Amino acid sequence: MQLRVRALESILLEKGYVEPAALDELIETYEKKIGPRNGARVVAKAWTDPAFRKWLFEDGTAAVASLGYGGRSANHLVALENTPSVHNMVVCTLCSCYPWAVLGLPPLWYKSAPYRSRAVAEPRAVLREFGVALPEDVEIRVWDSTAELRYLVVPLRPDGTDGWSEEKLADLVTRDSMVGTGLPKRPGDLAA
Amino acid sequence: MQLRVRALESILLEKGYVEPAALDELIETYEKKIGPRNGARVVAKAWTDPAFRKWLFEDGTAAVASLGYGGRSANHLVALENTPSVHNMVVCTLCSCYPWAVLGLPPLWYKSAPYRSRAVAEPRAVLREFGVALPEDVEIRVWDSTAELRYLVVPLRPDGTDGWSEEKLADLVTRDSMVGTGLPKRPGDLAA
Amino acid sequence: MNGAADMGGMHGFGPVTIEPNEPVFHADWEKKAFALNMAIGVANIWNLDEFRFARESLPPPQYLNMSYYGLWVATLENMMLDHGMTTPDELKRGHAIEPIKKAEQPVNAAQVANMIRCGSPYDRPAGAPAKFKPGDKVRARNMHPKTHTRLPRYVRGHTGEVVRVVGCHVFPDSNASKRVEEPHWLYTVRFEGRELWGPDSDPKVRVAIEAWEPYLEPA
Amino acid sequence: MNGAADMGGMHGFGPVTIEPNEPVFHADWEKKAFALNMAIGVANIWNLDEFRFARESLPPPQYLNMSYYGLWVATLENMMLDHGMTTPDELKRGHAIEPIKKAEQPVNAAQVANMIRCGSPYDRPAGAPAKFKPGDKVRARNMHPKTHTRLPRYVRGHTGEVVRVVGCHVFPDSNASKRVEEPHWLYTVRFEGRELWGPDSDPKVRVAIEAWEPYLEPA
Repeated sequence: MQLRVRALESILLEKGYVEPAALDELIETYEKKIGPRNGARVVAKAWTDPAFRKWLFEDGTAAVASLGYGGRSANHLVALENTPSVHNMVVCTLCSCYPWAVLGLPPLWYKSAPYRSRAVAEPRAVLREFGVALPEDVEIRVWDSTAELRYLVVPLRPDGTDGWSEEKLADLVTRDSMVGTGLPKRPGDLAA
Repeated sequence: MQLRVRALESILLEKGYVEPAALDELIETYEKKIGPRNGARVVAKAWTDPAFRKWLFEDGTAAVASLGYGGRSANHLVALENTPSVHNMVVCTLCSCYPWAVLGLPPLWYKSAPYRSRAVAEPRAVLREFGVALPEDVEIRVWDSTAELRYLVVPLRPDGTDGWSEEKLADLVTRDSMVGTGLPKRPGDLAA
Repeated sequence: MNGAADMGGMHGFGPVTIEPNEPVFHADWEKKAFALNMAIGVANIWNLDEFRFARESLPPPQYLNMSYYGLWVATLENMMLDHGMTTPDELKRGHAIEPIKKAEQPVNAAQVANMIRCGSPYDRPAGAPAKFKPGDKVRARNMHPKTHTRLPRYVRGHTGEVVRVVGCHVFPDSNASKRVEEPHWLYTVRFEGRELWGPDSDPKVRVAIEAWEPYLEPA
Repeated sequence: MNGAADMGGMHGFGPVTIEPNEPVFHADWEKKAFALNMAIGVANIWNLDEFRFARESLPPPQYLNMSYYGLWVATLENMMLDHGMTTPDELKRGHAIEPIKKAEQPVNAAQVANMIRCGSPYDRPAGAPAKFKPGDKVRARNMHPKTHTRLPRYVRGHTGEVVRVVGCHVFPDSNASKRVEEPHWLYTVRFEGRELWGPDSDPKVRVAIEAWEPYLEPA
């Protein structure tokens, strides 16, 4: 595969389709700059700022843009609200659609056949494999990203975080908790 | 694969699960003794003997047994009658069920993903790949062998064969014409 | 199960490749793979439905990349491992490893010849009258068991017509998962092509499957 | 198309494998595969839906056996071949072969940065009012185009409820096969798990998809 990619790169550069700096820009951006920390900041703000929270669920794209996130893979962003009785979980059964602007590039499992095939049919079993055991009476809402909408799950704010700063709260927000395959860390997890 | 099969054979023989002669019997039978010639004899008889033809469509298993064919993969044999307005075609989308007793073991294409996936959804296009161009108004009936019934297509008797013996007629009956992916040879084809 | 084997209606596999004057087997190992599987079948350590389930349970990437007899080989290995008839070590070494636990009685040529001659009928006495009759409209249930089933995905939820009451036959779903025959009435059910594939599809196509009574509901 | 990519509801792929502390890329070639595809996307020689269609058109045995970025590489090769941007010979040699037909203008870093910052919205002005509103019961059509579609097989024929009128969006089916945006109203449609997977499935599961108006009919 390495050789095949090198061939493609050589041909595209030699023929003048792309400039090397364009490639560097892409790699640098998605490897270093854009990642789940963006989404964590959105979630933490939604946990602390009721007006922002309301805006986020009404118009996710605009609310998230106000924090400086958006563009590629988040032109149509929808935030999903977890409640004590509803858990949201995101998948793209057809390919690998994922809200890059707030979560970065998706992990392998998100793009894998086991996740894509099973998330829509037996999400509770999949969640158990992620170590998430939801009570049977919690409804699971699975969102299959078949269009250019991108979903961000806003998990429940953990107990014991009263008065925490946004910054500190953001440390609790894991990538998986924003895809819906995990829960946020608890205050005790941070110490560890 | 050769090594893996040799391993299985050695282990099964060494542990006394099977005798070598049992393997020889199987290979000899299906490589040499049972093949589409059996089915061709059935079809030729159905073309010439109206009582047999009637019996064949009423109770395929019994009628075929009367010619000495049956047993494995033909305990429940159903003959399908092609007419000028109906063409029958057999597939096993789930695996490779096939009427061994009258046709022998199936060819590769019958067991292949292209045939299994497409025969039920676009049989006319599949037939064209076999060189069979049916008029658009001919109904195609596809039979997906999901149980232990096995199907034998009885194609239309070619024109220009009046007075032919069963033996000679059988030479016109190809394997594919009994699966429904072909038509019988015509008298002119035999000379060639 | 909704495995790779259930491929009716899928796209992307390309044209049908037809080999002129195809031999019965393409290599000696294919003969042996065929014969070993058939012979051990006679020993009745597992039934045909269990074997089919094991085969379709191969992960799709593997199932779709193996040759036909390659699938038989992989399945036989798995079955023998599952039934304690061999070990990964033995398969690697290619021989039985001492101490050898012998089979009670080897399958012999006469048994095999008998199996070929007689087959194994799947019809059984009925415990109840058939629920449907020819002409009845039925709907294939929308079911997605992870276990073995012979109801292909492409008919599920669709409405067809009973064209033949076949008889009362061994129920593969039970035979594969519980080794219990649990016979049920079996029907040939015919579907209009357009019912299965939508209004744009060929109007002169009909597709028939065999369906056991538990696969069907009145439509 | 009913390709290998449309895998919702399939069995047999095994458990989800989670890699702790997973890096963004697992090898340098992955970075390049990603960056080349993204950069060339900016040149707009093909659109995203054409790229997706090319990817899902890889034969299932191949699709299911390649790594994620491996699929991107194979698809990029195919697209470049299809568009006359390279030849099998060049791919083999790993270099452009004289005489070189130069691209009009190379994609540069500023264009890429702009694409990342701005993305590409898919909403378009509507030419007609939306046919459905939240609360409407709709059925996903039973359609099986061989061309690109974003209506997964597992919802086809099933009834759900419109929960959101998203807007009027570029229609991927047309954008992929004709390079025509042909915008249609887009809806979020929610299905009960039991409607999709049968009465034995989890009663507390609901699955939502986005569906363009041509995918839906009133139920």
